[in-house]
Amino acid sequence: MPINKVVGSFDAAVKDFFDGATVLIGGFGTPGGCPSYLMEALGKQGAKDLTIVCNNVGFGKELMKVVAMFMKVPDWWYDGGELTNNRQVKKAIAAFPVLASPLLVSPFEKQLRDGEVEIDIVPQGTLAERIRAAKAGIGAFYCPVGPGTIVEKGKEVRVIDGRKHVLEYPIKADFGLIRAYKADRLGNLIYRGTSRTFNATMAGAAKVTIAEVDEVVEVGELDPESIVTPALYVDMVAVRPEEGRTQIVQKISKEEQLRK
Amino acid sequence: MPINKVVGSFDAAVKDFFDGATVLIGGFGTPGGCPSYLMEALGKQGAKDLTIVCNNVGFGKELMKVVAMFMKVPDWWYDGGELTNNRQVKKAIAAFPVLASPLLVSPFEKQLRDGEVEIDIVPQGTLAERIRAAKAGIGAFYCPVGPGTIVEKGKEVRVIDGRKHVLEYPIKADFGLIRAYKADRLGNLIYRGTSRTFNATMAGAAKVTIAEVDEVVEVGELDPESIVTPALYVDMVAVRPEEGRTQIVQKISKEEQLRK
Amino acid sequence: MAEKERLSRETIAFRVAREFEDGMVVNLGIGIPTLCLNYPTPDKEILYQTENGCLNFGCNATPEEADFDLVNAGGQMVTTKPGMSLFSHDESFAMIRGGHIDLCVLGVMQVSEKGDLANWLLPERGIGSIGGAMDLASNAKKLIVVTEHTTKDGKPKIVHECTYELTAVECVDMIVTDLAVIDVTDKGLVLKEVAPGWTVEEVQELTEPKLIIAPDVKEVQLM
Amino acid sequence: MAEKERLSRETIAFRVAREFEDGMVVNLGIGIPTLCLNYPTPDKEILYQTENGCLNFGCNATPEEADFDLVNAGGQMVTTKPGMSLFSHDESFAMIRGGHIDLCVLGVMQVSEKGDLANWLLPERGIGSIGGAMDLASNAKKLIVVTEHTTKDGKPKIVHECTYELTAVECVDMIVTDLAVIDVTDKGLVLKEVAPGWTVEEVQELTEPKLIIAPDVKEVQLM
Repeated sequence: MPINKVVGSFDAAVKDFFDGATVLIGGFGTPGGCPSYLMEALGKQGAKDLTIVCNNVGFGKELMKVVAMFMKVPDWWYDGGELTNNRQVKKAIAAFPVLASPLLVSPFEKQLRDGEVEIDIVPQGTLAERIRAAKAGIGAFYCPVGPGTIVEKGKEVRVIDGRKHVLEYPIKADFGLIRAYKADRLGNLIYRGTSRTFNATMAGAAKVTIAEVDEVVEVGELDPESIVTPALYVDMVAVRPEEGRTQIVQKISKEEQLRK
Repeated sequence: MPINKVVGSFDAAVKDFFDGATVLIGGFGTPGGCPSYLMEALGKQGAKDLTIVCNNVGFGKELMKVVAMFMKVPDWWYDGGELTNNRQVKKAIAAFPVLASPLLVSPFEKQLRDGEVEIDIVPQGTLAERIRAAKAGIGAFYCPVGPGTIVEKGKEVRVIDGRKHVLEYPIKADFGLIRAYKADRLGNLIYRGTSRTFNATMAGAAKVTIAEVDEVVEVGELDPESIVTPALYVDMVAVRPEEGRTQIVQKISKEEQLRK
Repeated sequence: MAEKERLSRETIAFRVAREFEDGMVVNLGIGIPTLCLNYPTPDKEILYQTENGCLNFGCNATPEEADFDLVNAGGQMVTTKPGMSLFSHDESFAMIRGGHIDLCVLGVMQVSEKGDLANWLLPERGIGSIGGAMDLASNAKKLIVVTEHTTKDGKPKIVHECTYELTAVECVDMIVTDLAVIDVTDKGLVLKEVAPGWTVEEVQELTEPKLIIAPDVKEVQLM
Repeated sequence: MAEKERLSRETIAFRVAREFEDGMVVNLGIGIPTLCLNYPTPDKEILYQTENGCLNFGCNATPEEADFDLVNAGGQMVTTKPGMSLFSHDESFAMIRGGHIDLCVLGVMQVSEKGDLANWLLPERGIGSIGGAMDLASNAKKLIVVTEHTTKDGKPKIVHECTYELTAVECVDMIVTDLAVIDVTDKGLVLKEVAPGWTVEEVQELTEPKLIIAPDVKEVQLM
């Protein structure tokens, strides 16, 4: 049978999420690169006590109204903050859980103050490398980032070549939710611009990787030299509805500008 | 001043090689992917007591006549075996130093028998990861490959998640000689097919990375989404003469076939 | 005793390919394993990975198609295939070490009753090539090894303990030889199939460890 | 004492950009550092890296150019530039951790006389974002930090020992404030330049550690 990793809906893609799962969430805190439709579906699906692994913990729909003062906020944007609003999150492993502006206190930060969620703050590069280590079968690695700081607390420190290194372990996850641009039915992926970010890093790092894309193209249409994520890293592909696709989004953006 | 990493000749590219240097050599034992012109230039340049880091140690021109029984051998192919023939090699760190066929006993294997060179045999993936570790600033890593074998000898072994891992260190090199397909003056690189292999892994892993390419294109001609090696990993670019370029090579190949 | 016919290299490859399941990612070692490429039934879509940096390549190239820049792990030139992707060596072994290969088929010099594998050091030359075998053997989800059942001078290659340098310990799941198909289990080696014309006893005689005979042991299944 | 004029954010960025050498790979942190993008002289070709996965991007995008899929580390939309390349987060931090960034400019909350840097924890909120600052501070070949010379209530931000949570130890090479340019050396902090209208003594007064006064100390060099 021809391999076909394309699933019919975002709801179908997240139907097997379970309470207590560890979930990698791609993106970099902005609408581009965020697996928005998967986030929304996971919100509806309702799995609880999640550990989310991400660069930014997310704003959620309510705070996005304030975020709109600082940056463009499209309607379809739906991030991990809403999972926190829904009380689905138990813990975050993140590099950038807090924004400096006092106007932008996220649902996660509020719940953190109330002791309702836990945070494990990780330097961004160490976060990326720990996710890669899970994908690449590395047992642990000595990292030169963090000695003399809060990061080394409780960790083994070793001097290598005269420099202190902290022993870091892979982050093993049950699910990875990522945003890509195009896919084929085999699961090959390409991204668009800086939306590659943590998405490409996370592809293949969890037991199950689910990609949210604009379009599924015919096998052979993606240039073999340009495929960023080879098919074997991807388990499911779900396609955005038209209003969330890049071309439409850019077109609406432009029209808004022209109206102003 | 506009950045320009393109040097005028292969001789110019290797002029600063010094005795005792550690040199990464890209490729996978076949003509495609081998930085042949750089190998030839390094042979002429004459630096001695080299430690070469490579998948295959190379055949050398003499043995290539025998290799021609097994595979296509183009005139311009010049590999690390010739450095051994020249007595420039002190040690190899390699995954595939020996071919099973008794007809294909390399110059390196002969010198090894005579105690004139040393070998450090490394599993292929560990070799790639140790080179990446040097590029990526990883102090050391626990690798699940090798426990219970010759590979663990003299190394720290640690059980992580119930599995034995061997502690492996980065391979730090002075020079990296790689074969790419096209470059721009900034040093961005693309490769062609499976010739990406160790070449892309080694790009940026040594103090100085020198790329041998078919062509230098205008800045902006390489698709940002398809650049495999970003400019900052490359220090020098040297361009093959016409007879070694892919299009010519393929054309000659085809003509040879038609003559048969 | 007169030499009875054994399975050919092609037949071994054919038998191994029956283990390939639809949708699997498969890596084939040099030699007999590479021949497996020709035999899965057409209703199965298999993604072949080669450790030098390609997923979903085609078949071996004809001289006309041959391209220096598209080779398999044995250095043979292969063809492209729609849906192919290319990657560097570090990425390729991230895949392998990270457990993303469903099935690997490797040639072998010795295999022990515990599933230890020895396939790299050439004893007569005192050296050999590890290549990607250790990474693959240690980390593929399933490992099938193929071999002649005995050495050239008739000694078992399936042994209590490997005497050759090991590639990886307790890694083999299944052994396919020119005489038999054997599963490696916690309880020991289970003889599942024997070559046509050979008896269970004859296979046992050429195998060092005591084989557990599967209740439904049968002739090598080629259909 | 009446408040004397200090250097503006733009002037600080302008001064920092004078340190950018032709051909350098430069990473700019959020805030004042990002402003540096506008000021290197046109005879220099600089490759800007942003840790979210881009090398050699252009300037900040106009609303017309804006594309959700091209942002800098601060989430601001930027433009493409010929010779740009894109990569994943693991690759981006391989670059950073591996020492491939020639120069990094970061904002700072405190910096110590040994060059320790604190810039992430927001004390009033008991939490903060490490982001990429630790990776960059620990591994860039040269690190310049920019800051107001004093806190809002006039306390020195250049201190004997940081009291805030550290980002990295002994990592800062140069400090550019709204009052001074200071080199961090093995011997201590060397005051090289002071803002127009300010004296060496006035700067020292607002700085906790004893400054070594460079023999050729001068007004902040903007040309």
